[in-house]
Amino acid sequence: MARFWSIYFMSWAALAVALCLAAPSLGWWFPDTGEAMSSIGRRIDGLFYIILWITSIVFVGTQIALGYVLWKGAVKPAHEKATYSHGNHTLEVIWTVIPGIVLLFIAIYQMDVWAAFRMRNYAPGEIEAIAEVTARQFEWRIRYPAPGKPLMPMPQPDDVYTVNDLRIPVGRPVSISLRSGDVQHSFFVPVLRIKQDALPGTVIPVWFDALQPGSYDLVCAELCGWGHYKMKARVLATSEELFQKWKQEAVLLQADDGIVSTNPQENSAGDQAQTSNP
Amino acid sequence: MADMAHLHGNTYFRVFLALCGLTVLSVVADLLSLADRRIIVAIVLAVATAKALCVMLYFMHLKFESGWKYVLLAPTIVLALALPLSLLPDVGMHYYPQDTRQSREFARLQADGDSGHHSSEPTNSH
Amino acid sequence: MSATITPPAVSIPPGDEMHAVHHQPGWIRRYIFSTDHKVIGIQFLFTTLLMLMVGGALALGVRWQLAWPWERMPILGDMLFRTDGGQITPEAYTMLFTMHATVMIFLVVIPILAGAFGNFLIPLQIGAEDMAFPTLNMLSYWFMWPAIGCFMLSFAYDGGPAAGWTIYPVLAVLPQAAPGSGFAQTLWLFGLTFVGFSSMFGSINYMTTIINMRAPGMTLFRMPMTIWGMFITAILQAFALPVLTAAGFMMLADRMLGTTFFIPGGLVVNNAPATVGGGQPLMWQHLFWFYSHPAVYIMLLPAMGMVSDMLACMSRKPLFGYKPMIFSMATIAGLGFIVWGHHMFTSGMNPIVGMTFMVSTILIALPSAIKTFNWIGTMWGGKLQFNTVLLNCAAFVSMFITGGLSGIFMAAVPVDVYIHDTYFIVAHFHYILFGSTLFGIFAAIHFWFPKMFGRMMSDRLGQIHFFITFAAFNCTFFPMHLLGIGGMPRRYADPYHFPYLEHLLPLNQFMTYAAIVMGFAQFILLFNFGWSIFFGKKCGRNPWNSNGLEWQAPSPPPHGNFDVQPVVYHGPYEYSSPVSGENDFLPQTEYMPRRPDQSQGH
Amino acid sequence: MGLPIPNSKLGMWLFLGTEIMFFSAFIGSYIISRNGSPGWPTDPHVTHINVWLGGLNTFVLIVSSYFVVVAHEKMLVSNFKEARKFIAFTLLLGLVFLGIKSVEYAGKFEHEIIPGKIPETPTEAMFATASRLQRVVDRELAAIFPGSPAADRRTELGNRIASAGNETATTDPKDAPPAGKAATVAQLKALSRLNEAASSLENHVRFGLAMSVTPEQLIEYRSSPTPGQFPAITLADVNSFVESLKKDVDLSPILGNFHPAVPILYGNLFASNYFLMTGFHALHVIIGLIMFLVILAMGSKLAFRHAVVVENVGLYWHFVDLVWIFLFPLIYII
Repeated sequence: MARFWSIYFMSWAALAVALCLAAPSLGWWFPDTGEAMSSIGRRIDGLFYIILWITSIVFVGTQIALGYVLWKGAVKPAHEKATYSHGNHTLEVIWTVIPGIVLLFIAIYQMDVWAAFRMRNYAPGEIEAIAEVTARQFEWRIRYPAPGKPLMPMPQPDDVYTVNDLRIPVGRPVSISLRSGDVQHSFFVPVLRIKQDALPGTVIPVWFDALQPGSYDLVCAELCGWGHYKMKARVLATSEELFQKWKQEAVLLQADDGIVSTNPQENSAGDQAQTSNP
Repeated sequence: MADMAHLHGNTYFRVFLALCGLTVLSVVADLLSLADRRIIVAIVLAVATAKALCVMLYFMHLKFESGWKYVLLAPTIVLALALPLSLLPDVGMHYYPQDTRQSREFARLQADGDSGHHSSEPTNSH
Repeated sequence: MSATITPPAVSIPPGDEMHAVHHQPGWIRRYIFSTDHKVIGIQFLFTTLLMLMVGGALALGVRWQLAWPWERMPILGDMLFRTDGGQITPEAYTMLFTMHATVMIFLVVIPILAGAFGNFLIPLQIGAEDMAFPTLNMLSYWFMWPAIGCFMLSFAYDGGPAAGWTIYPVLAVLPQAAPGSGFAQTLWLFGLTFVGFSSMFGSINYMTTIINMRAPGMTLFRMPMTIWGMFITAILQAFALPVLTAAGFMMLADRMLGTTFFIPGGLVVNNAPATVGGGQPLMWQHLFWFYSHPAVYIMLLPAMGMVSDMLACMSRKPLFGYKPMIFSMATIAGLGFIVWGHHMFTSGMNPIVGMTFMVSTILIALPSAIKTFNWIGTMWGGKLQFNTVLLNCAAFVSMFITGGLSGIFMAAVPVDVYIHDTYFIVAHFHYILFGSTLFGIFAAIHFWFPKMFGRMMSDRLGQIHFFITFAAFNCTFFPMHLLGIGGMPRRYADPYHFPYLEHLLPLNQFMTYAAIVMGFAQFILLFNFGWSIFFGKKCGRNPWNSNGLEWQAPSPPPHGNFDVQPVVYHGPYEYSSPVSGENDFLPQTEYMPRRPDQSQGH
Repeated sequence: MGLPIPNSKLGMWLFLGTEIMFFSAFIGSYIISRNGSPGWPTDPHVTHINVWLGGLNTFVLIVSSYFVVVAHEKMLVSNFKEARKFIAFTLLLGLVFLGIKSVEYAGKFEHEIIPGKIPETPTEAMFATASRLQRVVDRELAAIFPGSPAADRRTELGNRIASAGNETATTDPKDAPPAGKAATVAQLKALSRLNEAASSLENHVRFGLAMSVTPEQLIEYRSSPTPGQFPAITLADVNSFVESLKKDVDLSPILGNFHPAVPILYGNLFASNYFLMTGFHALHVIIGLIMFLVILAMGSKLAFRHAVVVENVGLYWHFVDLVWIFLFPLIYII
């Protein structure tokens, strides 16, 4: 029975590793293609894989060690006494220093990504915000400045509004002003690897970029009430021209007083921006 | 308890007088209305610390206790100081701009500041 | 110290004689409002096992919704949500995971470790008659019941508290923010306050007892790791818990007295008038995590200590690196106070502060790694007794490795930005809190059961229980890592209406099946526990041939614990010592001749 | 094995350690909230913080702390009668402290320095003054017509004034309203004037128009509001309006204690912190007083073995004093 148990312990670790190896091909990995669609996301992914490698090696090593000592204990002859040892000073030093170095490496290595994400590159204020995203129960309200104008802290008469539909130009860093109208929410775009809580009473600038045009899911990642799960929105990344064009038309559409426009292009262009980028 | 045997009523009374004097000092510091409030803050906090030390050392007999007092109090005091200090960068100073009724009102007051609307500024006129 | 003590000329008399100075109180004073630490410990154990069932049932509710969203839940759903046709509504779902966490953390894990095992073991293992303040000890148990009452009563109001166990403002402060933020949330906060009082009484008691009531010869570095774990836990609790209690009072005042500590001005929640405000919600998060991160170690360190004791005993080998184990535990506790910010990397905190918290968080992995290596070192070359206790302890080590390694991902801030509030986090803390702590608790129940009731638990049933639980646990929680990597957020009543999460449904269903199996496997434990109290094999004082002082007392120990005042001559880990002759153990009360080549452990 | 101090004293010290953390959470969050709120109110005329009362309370606690150590000293020399005397003094001083504290609280309540109710902007202050004035009217009406429903009291007032001119109408005891506060006709008329003034103020504040705007203009504005059509109301307008009411001879007895609302930026957070910290401190004072009562209740049974009890209670009391030593400068001076 003892041998069975040591094999039992080793097999769980083997299964865990096997599952992790198989997971990407089964689709149980990062969403969509598995690749981040923003430049900062790619760096985060790179960091993730480095940590994954390090932890996998440690995991396999320690689980094998555990399995080994269990196996040795299971096959130990009945008459033998256990080794009498209170510890080993050298070993203690070794297994303090080596993990220490590895951990220090991880700590220092990832500082740069964090600094790039939140402190150095495009620090708040450095790039102009393209929109103000206000999270509320249970939707995202987005306010864009009128074409050619900067985003003002307070709403302007000619601002453009959308709900649950954030449009950004592709290929350049953009920034949004994230706010909350009621409780705490979190702006989470899994494919872009962006997450930032919307803190009531605070305006938080968040910068990111989309490397390819596309429609990316925007979800809420901080419990905000019973409808937390249904704060479904999208980030629509389009080319710069289409983005500007859409904004122009949105202004017209918003100013429209209900009388049908005589210009057919005016109404269809908004959809065009949407459909041209699946 | 034998440690406290050499403590006399006299010592206690002297400590008591010192505490009273320090209290008067902090009130006086407030009434002086110095130009720089930071000096007042520094004075009164120093006075408070001195008073606290007096109470702890003599009234609470810490002066006569053995080493355990350090083991107990050092971490406590470090934690008690570290708690507000570590909250300071986030809550005490804002990395991200505030946008509330109060912050807008404050901005308005600041903008009106030149025309003399100091409704909630310290006046030191008491 | 040991040089001055000569071996005593006393022998332990056989039988279960009462300690002369302790007269037996009446039935109610003995079993209900008892001041005897052992009875209080067992009271805590029964209560927490009951609460474990409640918390488990709530967890199954959560799992059901994730596997078969919006479908009628048999049994549990019919009981709890009869008005909704047994279907879990989104409000009910938020209540389910909030209360699951609340019950498991505040009513199961913390009280079972500190309350049940702490109470039972501390005086026995240090050779004291009882706790320093027996009445306070009784109060600490009886303060649990108002807490349980408040938590359970909160179910009755608007479907229970629904702001998560972290009760972040503004959601938890303003009643209009969610159906569950009404009176249920106030009751929840009262429950938290009562739990706080209970824990605070307990921790002061434990610290005083451990500092002042050790048996002669029981120096600090002869204490078993269990005591060290309990001691450090008590310190953590004493210094971190008041902050949460204070913050809890602030939130209660915000809810009931109109104060505005955590409410910013000008919020329009659910079309109610704009808030008056002036406060900052981020402050709650800081104050909350200032306690609740050390609380993670409060939920782990005692289990670490107990597992160290049990592993040494079941390997018949001294604990590998006794002092490094203590120092690493102390380091974990010390660092535990300065890592709370890693729960808030995405919360809008100052990124520079985030960097500091990141470094301290990564550093805390180091003492954890040292402990893991020492446990493996303890088993290495040991004469392993493959019983339920050892299996659960080995599972503790294995799960702790897994949970610890997944923690590295969270410590790295940029990676945490992605996996924060996803199922990766859920996987991580279940590996620590369930995988580590609960397996440690299972082991401890089997190990100290003979001392509590004078009978053995069935090892065969214990092994069956372990076999199923271990497999089902990993099937339930390991795939959660993959859900998290897939970007599935926590606390979603229905993730599948997001196209990018649709394909995770089968995986969730598999996990739910495993969770159901795991839930039902616990009945084996409960049956084994209940049956063995009355029909288990009777055992003597020291069924495991263990060294600790508790095994020198009769089983179960009488009021006053020891028949003679024990005197301690060496550390608790002298297994297979060459000086012990035929036996492979040497109780702490037995004199150990010093050998010139011996350097540590005495 | 252990420390050379009794369990109870060690336990007390550990408990005080937890208490330090408890109060440092309060004090810490006060400091950082204050630091994070630019424009925190410090003017004592606005916050009604009285440094003299605070200083007096500090003195009271210091004296009581001194008495406790003297009591403990007397215990050690087995002079239990003296010890009891000094504990009784301490108890008394604790009560004095609470008394002074309640005077301070009463002052705060009078000026409505109550968390969640303090206006923070001039506009909010104008609304607050208007509604305070309405509440004064309600209070007076309730005193005169206690039996009538609140909604009917204003009509009743009109009836009473009308009937006062015609004495015969009130002779029928069946028609007489339930007896309330006796009021002369002049008082009733003054109250009626106040009622009208309050409604007028409320209307002007609601539409944001200066008090000089006539009721007719108000109606005109209401039907077609144009920005800048009439002068806007300011806080100074409201305050001088209230002052003019207070100068009215008939109204001054009613409005003697009336204070127009003053906007206090971050006043709610200030009041929250003030009441929470001093409130929890007062709670600790009360618990300490109960402990002293328990010791005093032992009466002549007080013996040398209780010296450690007195010492522990003393330690607790010194801690309460310590907290106040920090609260005093933080709240009253800085």
